This record gives sequence, C-alpha cells and structure tokens, in this order.
Amino acid sequence: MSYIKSKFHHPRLPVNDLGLTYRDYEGALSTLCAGCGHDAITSALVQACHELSLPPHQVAKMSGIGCSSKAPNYYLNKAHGFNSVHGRMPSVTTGANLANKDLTYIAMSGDGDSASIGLGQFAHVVRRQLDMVYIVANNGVYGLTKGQLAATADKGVTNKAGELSLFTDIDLCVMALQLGATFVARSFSGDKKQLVPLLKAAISHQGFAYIDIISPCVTFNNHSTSTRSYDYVHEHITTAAIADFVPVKKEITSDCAEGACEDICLHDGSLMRIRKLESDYETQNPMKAITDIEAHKKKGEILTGLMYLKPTASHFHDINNTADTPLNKLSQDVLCPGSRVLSSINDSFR
Amino acid sequence: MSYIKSKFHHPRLPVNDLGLTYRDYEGALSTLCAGCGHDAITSALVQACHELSLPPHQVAKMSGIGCSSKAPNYYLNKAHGFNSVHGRMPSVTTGANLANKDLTYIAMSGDGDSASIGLGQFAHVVRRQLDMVYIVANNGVYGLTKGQLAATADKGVTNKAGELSLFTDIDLCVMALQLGATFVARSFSGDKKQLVPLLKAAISHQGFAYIDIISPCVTFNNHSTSTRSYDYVHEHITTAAIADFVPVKKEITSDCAEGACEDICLHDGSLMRIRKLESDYETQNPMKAITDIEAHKKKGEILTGLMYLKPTASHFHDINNTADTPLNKLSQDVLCPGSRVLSSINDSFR
Amino acid sequence: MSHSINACQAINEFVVRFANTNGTGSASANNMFAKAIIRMGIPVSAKNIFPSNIQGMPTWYEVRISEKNYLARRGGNSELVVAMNAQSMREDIDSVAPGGYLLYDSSKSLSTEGLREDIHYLGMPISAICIKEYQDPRQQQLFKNVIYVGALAALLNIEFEVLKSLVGDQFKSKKKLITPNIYALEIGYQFANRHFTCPLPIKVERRDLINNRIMVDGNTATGLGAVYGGATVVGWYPITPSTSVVEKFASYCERLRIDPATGKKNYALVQAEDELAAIGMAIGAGWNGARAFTATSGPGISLMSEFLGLAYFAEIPVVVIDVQRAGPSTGMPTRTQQSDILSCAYASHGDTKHILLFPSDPAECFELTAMAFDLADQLQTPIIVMSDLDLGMNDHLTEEFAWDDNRKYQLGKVLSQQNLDDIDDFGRYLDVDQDGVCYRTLPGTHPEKGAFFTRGTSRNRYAGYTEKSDDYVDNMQRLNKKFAHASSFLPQAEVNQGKKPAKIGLIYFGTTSHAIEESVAQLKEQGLSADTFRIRAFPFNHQLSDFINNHDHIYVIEQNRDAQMRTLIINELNASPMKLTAIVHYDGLPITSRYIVDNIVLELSANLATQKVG
Amino acid sequence: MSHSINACQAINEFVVRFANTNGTGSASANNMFAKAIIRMGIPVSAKNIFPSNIQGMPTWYEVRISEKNYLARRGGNSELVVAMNAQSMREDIDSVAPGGYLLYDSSKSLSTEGLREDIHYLGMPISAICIKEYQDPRQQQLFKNVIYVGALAALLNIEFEVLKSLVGDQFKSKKKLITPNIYALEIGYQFANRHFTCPLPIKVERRDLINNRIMVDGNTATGLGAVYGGATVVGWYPITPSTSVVEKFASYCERLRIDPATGKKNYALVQAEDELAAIGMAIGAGWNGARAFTATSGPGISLMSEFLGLAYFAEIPVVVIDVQRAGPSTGMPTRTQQSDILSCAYASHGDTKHILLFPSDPAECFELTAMAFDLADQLQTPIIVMSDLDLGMNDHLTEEFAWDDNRKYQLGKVLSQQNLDDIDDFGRYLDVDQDGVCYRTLPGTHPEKGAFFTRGTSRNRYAGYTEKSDDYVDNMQRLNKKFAHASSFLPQAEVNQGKKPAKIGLIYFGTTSHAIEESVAQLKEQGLSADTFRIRAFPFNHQLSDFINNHDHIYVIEQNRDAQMRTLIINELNASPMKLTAIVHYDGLPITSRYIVDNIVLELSANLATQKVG
Ligand SMILES: Cc1ncc(C[n+]2csc(CCOP(=O)(O)OP(=O)(O)O)c2C)c(N)n1
Ligand SMILES: Cc1ncc(C[n+]2csc(CCOP(=O)(O)OP(=O)(O)O)c2C)c(N)n1
Ligand code: SF4
Ligand code: SF4
Ligand SMILES: [Mg+2]
Ligand SMILES: [Mg+2]
Repeated sequence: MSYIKSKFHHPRLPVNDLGLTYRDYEGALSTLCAGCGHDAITSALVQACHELSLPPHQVAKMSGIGCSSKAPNYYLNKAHGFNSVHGRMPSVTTGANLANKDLTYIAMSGDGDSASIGLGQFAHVVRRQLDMVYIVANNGVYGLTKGQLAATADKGVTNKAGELSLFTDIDLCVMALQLGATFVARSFSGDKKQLVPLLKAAISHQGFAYIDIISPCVTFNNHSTSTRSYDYVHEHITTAAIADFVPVKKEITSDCAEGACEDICLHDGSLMRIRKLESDYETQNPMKAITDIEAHKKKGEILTGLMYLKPTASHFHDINNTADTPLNKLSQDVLCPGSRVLSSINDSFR
Repeated sequence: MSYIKSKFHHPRLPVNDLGLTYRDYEGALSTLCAGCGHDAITSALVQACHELSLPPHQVAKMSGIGCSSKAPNYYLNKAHGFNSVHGRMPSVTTGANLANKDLTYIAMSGDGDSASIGLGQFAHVVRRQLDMVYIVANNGVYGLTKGQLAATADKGVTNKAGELSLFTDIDLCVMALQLGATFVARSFSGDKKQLVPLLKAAISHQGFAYIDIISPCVTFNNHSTSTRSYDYVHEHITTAAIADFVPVKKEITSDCAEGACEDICLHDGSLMRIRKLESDYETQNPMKAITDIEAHKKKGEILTGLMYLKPTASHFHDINNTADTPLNKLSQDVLCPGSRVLSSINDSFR
Repeated sequence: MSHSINACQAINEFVVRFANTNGTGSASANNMFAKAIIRMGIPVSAKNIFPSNIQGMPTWYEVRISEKNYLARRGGNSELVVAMNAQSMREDIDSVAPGGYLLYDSSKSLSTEGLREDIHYLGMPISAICIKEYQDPRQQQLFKNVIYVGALAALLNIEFEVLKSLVGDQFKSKKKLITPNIYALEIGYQFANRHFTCPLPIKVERRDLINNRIMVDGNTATGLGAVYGGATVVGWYPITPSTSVVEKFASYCERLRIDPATGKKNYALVQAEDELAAIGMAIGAGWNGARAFTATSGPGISLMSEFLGLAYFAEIPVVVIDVQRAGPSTGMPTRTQQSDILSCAYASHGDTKHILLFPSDPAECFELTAMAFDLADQLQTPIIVMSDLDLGMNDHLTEEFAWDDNRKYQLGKVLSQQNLDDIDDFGRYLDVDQDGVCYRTLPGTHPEKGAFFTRGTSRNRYAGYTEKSDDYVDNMQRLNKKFAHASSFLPQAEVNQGKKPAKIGLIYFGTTSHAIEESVAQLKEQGLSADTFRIRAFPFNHQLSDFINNHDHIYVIEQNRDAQMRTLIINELNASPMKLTAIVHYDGLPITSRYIVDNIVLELSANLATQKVG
Repeated sequence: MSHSINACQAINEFVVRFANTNGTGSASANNMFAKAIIRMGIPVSAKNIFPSNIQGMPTWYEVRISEKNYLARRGGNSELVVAMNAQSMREDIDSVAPGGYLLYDSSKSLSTEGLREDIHYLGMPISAICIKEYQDPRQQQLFKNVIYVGALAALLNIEFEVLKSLVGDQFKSKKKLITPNIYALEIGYQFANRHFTCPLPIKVERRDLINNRIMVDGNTATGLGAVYGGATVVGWYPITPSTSVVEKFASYCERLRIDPATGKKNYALVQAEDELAAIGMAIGAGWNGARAFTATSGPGISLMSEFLGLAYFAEIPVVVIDVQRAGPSTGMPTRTQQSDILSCAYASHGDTKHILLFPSDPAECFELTAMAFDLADQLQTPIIVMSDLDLGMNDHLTEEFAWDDNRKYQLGKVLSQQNLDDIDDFGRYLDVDQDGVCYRTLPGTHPEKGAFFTRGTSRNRYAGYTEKSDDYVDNMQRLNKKFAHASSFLPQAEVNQGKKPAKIGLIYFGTTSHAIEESVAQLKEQGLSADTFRIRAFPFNHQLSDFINNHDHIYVIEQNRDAQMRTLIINELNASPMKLTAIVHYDGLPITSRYIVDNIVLELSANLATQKVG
C-alpha cells in the first residue's frame, strides 16, 4: 500500500541549491507503527539530503529486511532502492558500489539485521572501508517479527513479552571503531537537532561512515523497564560532541567558546564543526572513544554524538585502484580484448 | 589414509594420574605438510591433556573445515570428533554442549574458518559464554585451498602467490576480549614451553576460553616477506605474561621474584601462576589488554601470552540455569508430561 | 435503502468476514465470536488474513460457519461483512454476497457514491458510542471490537450466555476485566435489538456437532508435540510464520520442564544469530544424543540447506519444522503456500534426499512432530515436518491431542558401554542389520572403544577418511538403501476408495485436506465420483503407485505454482506424467473446494473435447 | 624377471599412468610429457587424480594417448605405469595391464613378495642418480621427475627435440633453467637407452591429428570467457575445484584490463568473507548495471540458494559458475561429479527455476561463459554455468578459443534517460513486449523518472509492494512466461541422428561427452546403432521431446547417483519415466565409454529377458 503522497507543493516551501523542496526528498507513505523511531530517522534523512542539496537520483538506498529496512521506501522516492535479504545488505551494497562508485550509498539496517544474522557482513564491509553511510536503527528488538530481543539489547532487561536478556550487548559502534571505520557516531531518533547534522556529516564523509541511531520501537520495546524507550533514552542520554556540518560556501561565524570547538576540513572544502561537550573529548582517537563508550555504559549513561572521524580517509576504490569511470559505464571496446589478443592466448596453449 | 599408529607402548613412558601415557592421547597419523604449525599444536594438545590427566573419552573434538580443522583427527583418538562444515563449528559446538554439559569441548578452527565465513558465529559463541576451548590456528592464509590471504593477514603483506593484503587485519583476540571472553591468550606453535601451560590453563578454565595460536603454514605462508613465518614470528614475538598451570595437589614453591608473579585460584582449587614479563601487565583488564595488543602491533611486535583471565567466570549453563543432569541423559518420564497433563491442555482449547 | 431486495437465508451455513486494522486488538474479539459458535455446537473455521506489518494496515478475519463440517475456506463473497476499517471499506462492500449484510460504523456516514443496491446496510455508530462510554482512547479502541461482537450475537442469534461464559474464561486471571467486557457486549447486543430486526435470516442454531474436538492453531500443537516428543535442545531464529512454534514450545517448557527440586531447566533454548547457527545447534545436539529441533520458514530453509546436506551425509538425527509461506524469496510472508516441497526433499547440493512429514491439522502437527523425533533417531537423518501458514497460524477445529502413556521413545541404534564391550568389531558405518541403518555411539560412552571422527567428507565403514571410489559408492548405495527402508517407518497414507475404484483419483496433502471432503461431495453432485489419497510422508511407498495405477485420471492437488509434489511423485515412483494432472493454487490464500472442483471439471471437459477432436 | 611373458603392443593407443606424491613438483614434468605427445601430432587426454590435501599424499596422472581421438578416461589398467611413490606401490603394480610395464625407482629394490609375474619391470635408480647429480635436496626432488620423462622419451619413442623445445618454451622467462632441465632429460634418456631395449612395443609415432586444437583446462577457459564477456565485478570465496576460475580471471585482467593511461583497474574483484557475501556482491553489481559473476562449488551453491531466489524473484542479472565436485556435503572435494543439477535448477525455497548452461570442453567453457553475461542481461535472471572438476581442472585438447570482433554485447532491456523521457507510463514489471521480460532502469539514470524499489517481496507491475492475490499470481505467471521464452535464447543441443532414427538414443551433457563417440563406436561393434543428443542448456525445448519421441530406448547418461538430469527432463517435458533409462556413474572419477556400453548392454539384455519371460 505504499502509494506516493500528494505532489502538491506549497508555494512558500524553502528550496535548496538544486531548487528542490524537502517534498522532493520524501518517499511513500510510511506503513510503520505510529510513533516508530524509524519514521523520525526518515524525516531526518529527508531534511539532511535536502539541506545538502543531494541530487536525489544520485543516491542508492540499500537495506536488508526488517521494519527499519522498509524505511528506505519512505524517503527519496526519486532514488532507486534495494530491499535485499535479511542481514546481507552489506554485500549487496558492496557489489552495487563496485559497479558504480559515483552514487551516494545510504544504507539502512536494523540491529537484528546487522548485529545478529548480518554481523559477519557488517564486520567485513567496515574492514573493506566501503564508501557508504551505514545506518543501524537500534531498537534492541526484532520489530517486524514482533519483539524478540536483539543482540544489542542490554543485559538484564526484559522485552515486552517478558523475556530476559541474558548476555552482554553487542555494541556496533565499538565494533565499527575497532574494525577501522573512518566515521562513527551514535544518535537518537528522538533528537533531530543532533541527528540531522550528524547525518549530513556522515553523508558528506568520503569513506565508510557508521551511525548507530537509537530508534525506539513503540510497539515492542517502549515499556517502562526498557532501556530503548523514548523516556529512558531521554533521561540517560549524554553527548560527547555535536557535529555541525558547514557547507563550502557558507562562511563560518565563530559562535563558540575557546577550545570548545574544533573545525575539521572535509575533502570538498566543507567543514565539520565539532562542539565538544566533554572537556577531554578527542575526535580522532578510536581507542579512547571505545573507552568512553564503555565508561558511560558503566554509569548507566548512553553516550551519543560523533565518536570518531578520520577526515582524510581512503576507501575501497582508492585502495583497489579502480578506474575513474564507473565500471558499469565501461564500453565493450574497453572490456573486450578482441580476437587478436585471443589468438596469442591460444598459442600459449599449444 | 588416517590409520592409527602402532599401539606399542614403550615400557618406560611416563604415566599420568589415570595411568595413561601420552600415547593414549595421540590420534591418527597426520596428513598435513611436514613442518605445518598445526602439527605442533597437535602435540602440545596431546601433552597438555596428558599432563592434566583428562579422561580422553570425556573430550569432544570439534572443528570446521580447513587444514587446521583436520587436526582433531590427529590427537585424542579415544575421543569423539566432529569435523563439521566451514565456519560453522561454533554453532555445532554450542548444540553439542547444550546436549551434554559434562564433556570438555576442545574446538580447533582456522583463521579463514573463524575470521571470515565464521566471524558471526565466532562473535556470538563468545557472547553466549559457552564453556569451551576455542583454538584458532592463525597462519594468515587459507591453507587447504592453497594459500589465499585470510582476514587475519597483516595489511601490506603479500602471500606466496604475490597477492597483496589491502586491509587491516581482524584480530580475533581483540574481538574476543571485546565480546566478553573470560580467558584470552595468544601463543605460537613454535613455542611449546609457552603453549602447553596456556592450553592446560584454557582447558582448566570453566567458561569460554579463546586461544589464538600463530601456526605457520610452511607451504603457503612461510616465505621471507611473510609476517606469519617461523623466522618472522621468532624474531618479533614478545610475551606479556606466561601462565603456568599448577594442579590442585602439587604444592606451590615460590620460585619467583616479588611482584613478578600473580597466583590465581581456579574453580577446582588448582592455581594459575602468572609470570608478568611486562611490569605494567594486568591480568584482569580487558581494555588494557586490547590497548597493549594494538600498541605492540604498532611497534611491529607480536604480543603473546595470557591476555585476560576472569577466574570466576559464569558460562552458558549457569546463565541458562540448565538442569544438572546432562540433557541427553534425561529419561522419558522426566521429559514427557503424559496424558493427564495433556487432557487439561486439551480443555484449554475448548 | 434495504427495502425490497431479497435477503440471504441461511442457518449454520454462511460466512462472516471481519475487516479491521491490525494492531487494534480486534483479534481477541473476533476469536471470541468464533469460539461462541463452536460452544453452540456448530463447526467453524477461521482464517486470519493479515499484512506483513505491525500496525495500521487492513487485516481480515473470515469465519466460516458450517454444520456440514466443511472447514476449508469457502471463498467467494460473504453473507455478512463487519466493516470496521475505513481504509478498505470499498473492497469490503464489494465482498458482501448479493442480499447479504454490511455491518459498519455509522459514526461517519458512508460516502454514498457507487454504493451497492443489492445488499443490506446495518449502520451502528460504534465510535460515537465508545467516545460517549469511555475516556481512555485505548479503551475506546478496544471495546469497539467487543461491542460489535455483542451486536452480532443479536443479529445472528448467538446465545448471550455463551459469550458471557467465554468472557469469564478469557479473563480468569484478570477478573476485574470481566464486567466491563460483558457491559460492552451488552451495549452492542441491545443496540442491535433496538435498531435492527433480529435475528437476521442468516443465523445460527444450537447443534451438537463438536464432540471432543478442540480449537487450536498448528504451531501450538507442533510446539507441544516437541515437548511430548522429548525435545530438549532448540536452536532457532525468528521468522513468520514459524516463530510461534518455538514460542509455544518455550512457554510449555516453562510450565512442564522445570525440575521441581532445583527449579532448573530440563531443556535449553537458544535464539541463534541466524538460521545457519540455529540448525547447526540442533545438529550438534543431535550428534551428542539429545533430541533437538529448529523451526523455520522459506528463507530459513534455503539458509539451512548446507547443514541439511551435512546431517544427511554424516547421518545425524535432527528435526526441522518448516512452516511454509508464499515464496519465492521473501515473497508474501503472511500468506500461505506449500512451495518448499522440492527444496526440502532435495535440500543441499550433491545427491541428497530428506524425509518429509505432512501434517494436515493441529492434531496431526502434535502427533507427527512427536513421531519425528523417533524417526530421526531410528533413521539417523533429518526429518522435516512440512506445515504451512494456514495450518500453523490459524485456529482449526481438530481432534483433541492424544498420548498413550505406554508409548516409549524409540531411540534407535545407539550403543551403550556394555554393548561396546560385547562387540569386537565396531565400525560406525558397518551395515550390520542390512537395512542401511548403522549403529552409532555417543561421545563419552566408553573409555577405550567406539570413538570415531564424524565428518561431511567421504569415509569408509570404519569412519576413516577415504577418497577411494569403491568406499564412496558403497556408502552412497547404503544411504539409498536406508532411504528406501525408511518408508516402512513412516505414517501410512489416508486412502478413501471404494471396492471398485472410481474413475477419478485425487492426491493431496497438508491443508488441502480441509477442502477434499467438500470437493468430493461437489463432484458427486456433478455425477463424478472420486477416490482420494492423502500423502502423509515422503518417501512414498507402493500404496501410492497402486492408487495411481488403479485410476484413469489422477489429480495432484497442491498449493504451489510448479506442481512440486507431482514432480516428486513422478520422479520417485516413475509414474507417468501424462496420467497426473496438476491442480495448483498459489495465490497465498488457503485453497477452496470451489477452485478444486472448477478446475477438475474444466480439465475433464477440455479432455473430452480433445478426445472428440482427435 | 621379464623373460618370456608376452608384451603389450600398441602404437599411439595406450595409457601411461604416473604415480607420484603431491607437493613434489611432478605436475609440470608430467604435463611436459603429455604436451610432447601432442606436439608429435597425437591426441592425448590427461587426468589428474589428486587428494584433498596439500603435501605428502599419493596422486596420479593418467595420460591416454589415442590417435583415434578418444579422449575420455579409458579406465582399466595401464600399459605403462611410472611408479614413483612407495606409499602406493602395491596398488600401482596392480594397475599395470598384463604384459604392461612398470617403470620404478630401483634405488631401493622392490619388496619381492607378491610381485606380479605377468608384467615387465623397468628399474631405474632415479633417487640414487639425483643424489649423485645434485646437492640441494629440493633439486634432487624436482629433477627426479624430469629424469623419468627423459627415460620415457627413449622408451616410448618421443622425439627428444620436441622435449627440448618444450623446455625452451616453459622457461622462456627463466632461461638459466633451460640447460639443467635438458641435462636432466638427457640423463633419463641415455639411461633408458643404455639399460632397456628402446623403444618398447608400446610407443608413439608422429601424426598430424591436432590441427588448431589447444591443450587447456576448463577453469582457465571460463575465467577468460568472463573477461571477453565483459565481466567487471567479481565476488568470490575460495573452494576447490572452482578457485582457479577466479584466479585465472584475475591474472588475465591484470594483463588485459588495466587502463593504459592511469594504470587503474577496469574491474573490481573481492575475495568475500563467504559465499553468501560473494553472490550478494555479484547481485548488487548486477542490479547496478555491471556484468558480475561468482564462481563456486557444491557447498557454495547451498549457501547461495537464498540469494539465488532473490535474484530470480527480483529479476537481477548475475552469472554463477558452478564447478561441480563429488557431494553430498563436503564429500570428495577433489573428485568429479555432475550432482548439483537439481539444487541449481530449483535453487531456493518457493517456486524458483534457474537457467543452466552445460559446457563440455574448455572451448565451450569460454563460449558459454561469455554468452552467459548476455543471457543474464537479456533475461534479467541468474545464469548458472555447470562445469565440473574434470572439465575445470584437467587439461583438455579442445578447439582454439574464438571471438568474432563484430559481436556486440547484448545488454537487454535497459532504459536510458532519453527512453524514459519518451515513455509516459513506466512500470518496472509491465510486460510491454509480452515476452515476460520487462524494462529495467539503473540507479542514477534520470532525475525524475524510472526510480523504483527493488524487493524480494511480492509487488505489482509498478514495483509497489502488494499482498493482493491477483498481483502476486500475475507476477508469478509472467516469470513462468519469461522462463519458457528463455529457451529460444539458449544454445541449441548437439544432435547426431540419421535420417531414420536408431533404436537407441543417448542423452548426455558436459564431460560425459568425451566418452560418447567412443561409446557409439563400441555399441556399433556390438551391432547396436545409437543416436545422440547433447543437452547444452536448461530449460529444454521441443527438440529434446522430439528426440525422446523418436526413439524406443532412451538412455540418460550422467555422473551422479540420483539421475538428476533425468528427473529434470521428465519433470519439465512430461516425458515418460519408463522410457528414460538412467545410466549413472558417480564414483568421483570421469566416466568411461566402457562403463556406458557395459551398462547399456546389460540393461538391454535384462530387458530382453523380461520380455521373453512376460
Ligand atoms: C533469512 C531470514 N530470516 C528471518 C527473517 C524474519 N525476519 C524479518 S525481519 C527480522 C528481524 C528484524 O529486526 P531488525 O533488523 O532489528 O529490524 P526492526 O524490525 O527491529 O527495525 C527477521 C528475523 C527473514 N526475513 N529472513
Ligand atoms: C562453504 C565452504 N566454502 C569454502 C570451502 C573451501 N575451503 C575449505 S578449507 C577453506 C579455508 C581454510 O582456511 P583456514 O580456516 O584458515 O584453515 P587452514 O587451512 O589455513 O588451516 C576453504 C575456503 C568449503 N569447504 N566450504
Ligand atoms: S514494530 Fe516497532 S520497529 Fe516495527 S514499525 Fe512498529 S514500532 Fe517500528
Ligand atoms: S597447507 Fe599450510 S596449513 Fe595446510 S597442512 Fe600444509 S602447511 Fe599446514
Ligand atoms: Mg531492531
Ligand atoms: Mg588459515
């Protein structure tokens, strides 16, 4: 039932550099539960892409299977999307990216999709430093199959059905840091002010960018004892650093106290302005980021914000030394060696 | 061609508490390449099990697929073994362990088997804290398929065929530490003096024990530019702490300098004597262990020895609260509720 | 509007269709409705037609009331439609049979354009009533459903006492909910009596046709069967429609499998990281002598196929429950189909064959699942129980579950320490009894003897690794022998056939069974008599070949596109394809007798035509 | 010993079998031997029979020399056995044909007990010679092999010049190795001349029967075919016997696919973490418009089955190379079989069907692999190339590779930005041309039009998610239409049949082809004439039905236990099983004409017998 919304454009809707309104970045009507965190991620993504003036059709929307993996249908309807199979989005995205390095790959996954069935592929796509934005909508449960515990659920919590989480949670931010991701952040679908700039930064980052977005499942994991409920997260969230994305043209107004800010220049001349909320925060120290995450967990806090950024990251195609022309655009005369070469090859087998 | 070796026992072979000689712990004749590191692991295991006086038939030998996974056929021929499928040993071992908690599960895997195809299962068996010894014979390549690079190969090295390792290596010790393994060590098949006590400790440890054993592939990864060759490892190995296993009865002679030793009492009253070779070494600090490993890597050194030990670890069956009788020994009258119960169940559906 | 249009007339033979929005708690109210009719002694079948989504999408509940005891989906339009979802109102109106009734929420008046003239409209301002009656919006939501059930009681002549007792049972544990629910029922009941001429010409009358049958879904039965079958280890991964098999198993274990002395669990259940791990755990446990299973659906079967090949070749007992759904790929996860037949029978690369069981109702889910554990141990190979979404997730009126306390688990050929002492020549793959089934040993049994190395690679009779052609062929032929031997252990087919066989033979299995009795009756009305053969297991035996040989026209009726069971029959029995006509139904809804009969008749007349021509 | 026993006599028609230890570098020497005979204009086939292990285990190399051009494995014992492995000496002696010759290393004398009287022993103290000649143990090892080749030259009358030129070619790049190798050859050559009566009664004589054929393995051809077919993206995971497909693809790309200007790669190859990821990458690339493939064997096919179902249902072009090995499970990884037919044709749960291609020699591996990329794009579905270990890893004498420079890649129905502007109603799954193949768009093509959401779930013609039964059925039927339509694109079968058909028809495919010409000849000797039909692709077409109808006895010859191709034929063509007799050979070694003919004759006489009786 995913029909497209009314195309009526309010005359006064703000347009971006491409002359597009945010309406041009929307997708089909969501079929998720009213209040689902994933829908908030959707609108944050719409806003981020609009503000970045991304040409919508130059984006590829990738996902696995799950409520979260349905979300790509609800944004950027001018972009192609691929709702693949459960837990295998990373490999499909890898192949798509190998075929055409010029698109922007925004992938949406769930914590079941990535921390359980997809953990191996998650780890290996990080390792391969694929140029993509990897979003996990972290709700601590399997929404689409009605609320079983995910491997990201905190030890000791019970899901709505009363099942107890017996084991320590798998933290995908920590794993991403560990495996060499060049952009790692955690955010909260309930905090658009923090989420939108982080998404803009992740999308602008050339290289592998991971964002873990706590995205409450209102139907199966929003109860009082949950640690992924809106209330709980609002109460226990702390932020290490907020990242503001400053596009190229926009000149920088120094609106922040000494030392509290760090400006990181990105590949295209745009800026990431990091506002440090924790005095001892370091943007480029993955080991420290891991320690901080664990430390806050011990305190019962959820650390969010930008965890790590390597501005001058290399990605798969640099490393592989792939041709500049996307492989899917190479013509037969470039690809096929032809008969003359073949006859000399034949001679090598006589 | 795995026939059993001559059963002739040298009269003067030392016997253990069970009256068994090491011969009773041997397996079929190895079909691995002459000089393969895995054969050294085999003999270390034979010695460790013999010295621990393990009843051979109370051991279950588990493995996946690979040269390393063939190894269980070459030790403990009185124990059952299961050479399963590639990368899936952890799940098979989990099931076996659930069925009978009273056996000792010694699993042998390869770095291809565990760091690539098996990475997801590796991570989740660690998380579930299964009571087992998980050995990875780390040779940086796929031996059985003739030498392709494994995900554990160091970035920048080339395999024998000349293929370059493009990405950062996956370090399974780090991952195990990260995911809550309660015993983590790295060793070298070329250093039996260090390996045997570590194996004894791992086997005696109740809970999940991981040992990463650098085990050179003489055929495909022992060349001069390899970082997994016997020569390279011998030259770059450093040891954080040696673990000596001291069985219950054997009384402790204090043969080591102040502070250089730490004795940890294990569940059964036996001791782990940790000889710290690095002054700032801590046995029970996983985050520090990770930092140390990475630090040594940066220095081009390979850190070995005991990385982490949690003596009072709980394991899956404690957590699951499984019955004391192994599940495979429960009789029908315990398992089957019978007809009376059934008729009341029927009534609930009228 | 509803002046002089003729009205449907029916007593105990009609269909009521509920149109709701999922996630609004309509399920339990609709369920109460179905149960009430059963408690009045009248057979009922109920089909839940729900979306692959959690909240806010249209969902339907189709209740067929049939004193003839025809419990398949009837199909076609419904005599009464309870239209509570504005989203789907248009199609819901279309789904009313001519002369039938539409009960709708008249709080907002129906948009009149294109309204049908040939049906009766029963408007009831349910939302308005709820807003008046209740403050809490959640209650306004929930009691809506209870209220229309109350109205239906009046309209269809359901005994109000029956409803009250049902409410009583339903809220045994939450007593304070009883009064408000009965109150809501009364609101609807009285409103209907006041505003409509009750009862309608379609109504129910008390009968005594239920006997000892129960109303339960197949997955509950399967989970319970696993408990009775002695399963102790489960590795699983959630997937619709199989999820509730394990959830039910777990909840029964929490009641029936806790050691009274210690409070510890006499079972171990692990939600695995994926399906490969799930079946890996079951296989590891089976290897180690515990009864183990996993439950999955379509995509899970594909992912398990490598491991299924291992279990076949390494000869490890394991039970797999496949609750089939509409494929291919992710397909329609909330629709039913029987389309994993081939992928299960021949799961995995290489020459591999698996044993399949085909339950047709919950009672059989219970029985065949329990039996599967015996078969797995006796035959040392995977046993796959082929259920489907219709069977697994819909409630069915079924024989009560039965268990003979004298029944003993069949653990198969497992050698004890004593046995091993008595044997001087143990070989894991020695065909001692010449039935292809060899004696196995469990780890830890004997300090000196019986240990062997289990492997997925070729091995000789003593479990030694081999690449010798003769050893390999010897082993493969023994596996074939074992497979042939298996059919003698398997449940017999259910055959209905007169002394002299009818012209037509119908072969079917699983949930198609529900439509067969009705189909045979309808065929008879058309002067066609038919014998029937219900497959209950694969591999087949001579019974099936005989049935095929004894009939001129055979129809293989199944719920998939590619006639997969027909393929299996032709291939395994060398039956002539010409003789076996496929009747396939694969739109994701349970098959109906109408569909079966129409297609048989169509095919027969076509047949005749060609005969006339040629 | 070898006094008055009669000796094998043969010119250009005999078998030489080499028994070595793997990892001792015998391969290249043995290969040189085979090539030398080819360079003398005489056809040769060479089978490598090696263990699933890296070093120290017995390995055999069987060279059949046949001027009749019979290039299947002949089977039976060999006229000459070069026994260089003490481990397997016993069975190697047994493998000599009566009157045949055993060339062995006499440095240690043979243990005399049980030595055969009926063969000739040619002792040569090779180890001793090497120890005398070389210091470096590695050299002592390697040159052994070269020395016995030298000896064989003398014994079998191989032109020494030919060997020298071969050495020259082999070490083009390492010139300094030429002299020592020729020296080693001479050692052997002279020793043989001095100590044995050369040449033996079995020997070779120059012919001119090779024409433009080349000697190459199928995997090399497949890898090269992928280069010519325009493959740019590869995801793979190592597995014997498919590994060298990708390794060869990679090495050709390093030569032929580097952008001259930038030195950058016009391809991307990823060693994936497993087979699921490998095919996932290929599918992602296919979705995005690149030509992509993966190569695997048995277990990999099982692991890829979920993804194959997605590609079928979501209609994504992708090429999969399956180099089959002996299953089930891990089976015998270094033995050959054709046993993934069913698991590939119907890979994945649900109603799924895949297109298969069956190359029979390296030339066809090249051609069909290149063609597979066109087919995948034209049909928007997976194309599986069914090779096997014998074809893939053994060198075969085959037609040289051919490529027509006018040939253009067929990219199928992909809409450009312009196309989209011209269309006002785009629906990804609209069957515009009524052939079941719809028009697709690639990401990034058009700023406004043509974008859609690809999914493995059910969808309508406009790619919108649907659970409507009609939409679902509509789509499933179109997929069937597409599959039927496909056969017109596929390579034609190779049929040999006289004007009036023979009594017997042989249906075969893949490597079985090598034994067919010889089988037909041998049958003729027995007075039986046979027509032949070589399947080159699935789905089949009327051609095959016609062939079956035109013959009384059909034999389906294949290399698996369960007669999988026969199943496919019966199922897809409704052919009568009674008519199709399976001749199955599945011991892991390549099939021989002897086996085929013996079994046909056996079956025929059995047949006659029963006819007499009944
Ligand atoms: C191979 C396979 N196994 C299982 C499923 C069933 N399934 C669908 S979604 C899902 C988990 C979804 O959880 P998550 O990824 O966290 O997404 P969420 O719904 O919570 O956003 C599962 C197990 C499937 N579709 N495919
Ligand atoms: C599903 C599957 N894929 C691939 C293979 C082929 N294979 C056998 S062993 C192996 C890798 C072995 O490497 P590792 O685990 O490191 O063991 P090693 O031989 O190096 O000791 C592979 C890819 C297989 N047997 N099964
Ligand atoms: S079930 Fe949870 S995750 Fe899924 S849509 Fe509803 S709220 Fe969101
Ligand atoms: S190939 Fe390498 S890993 Fe395998 S047996 Fe030989 S040395 Fe060991
Ligand atoms: Mg989730
Ligand atoms: Mg390895």
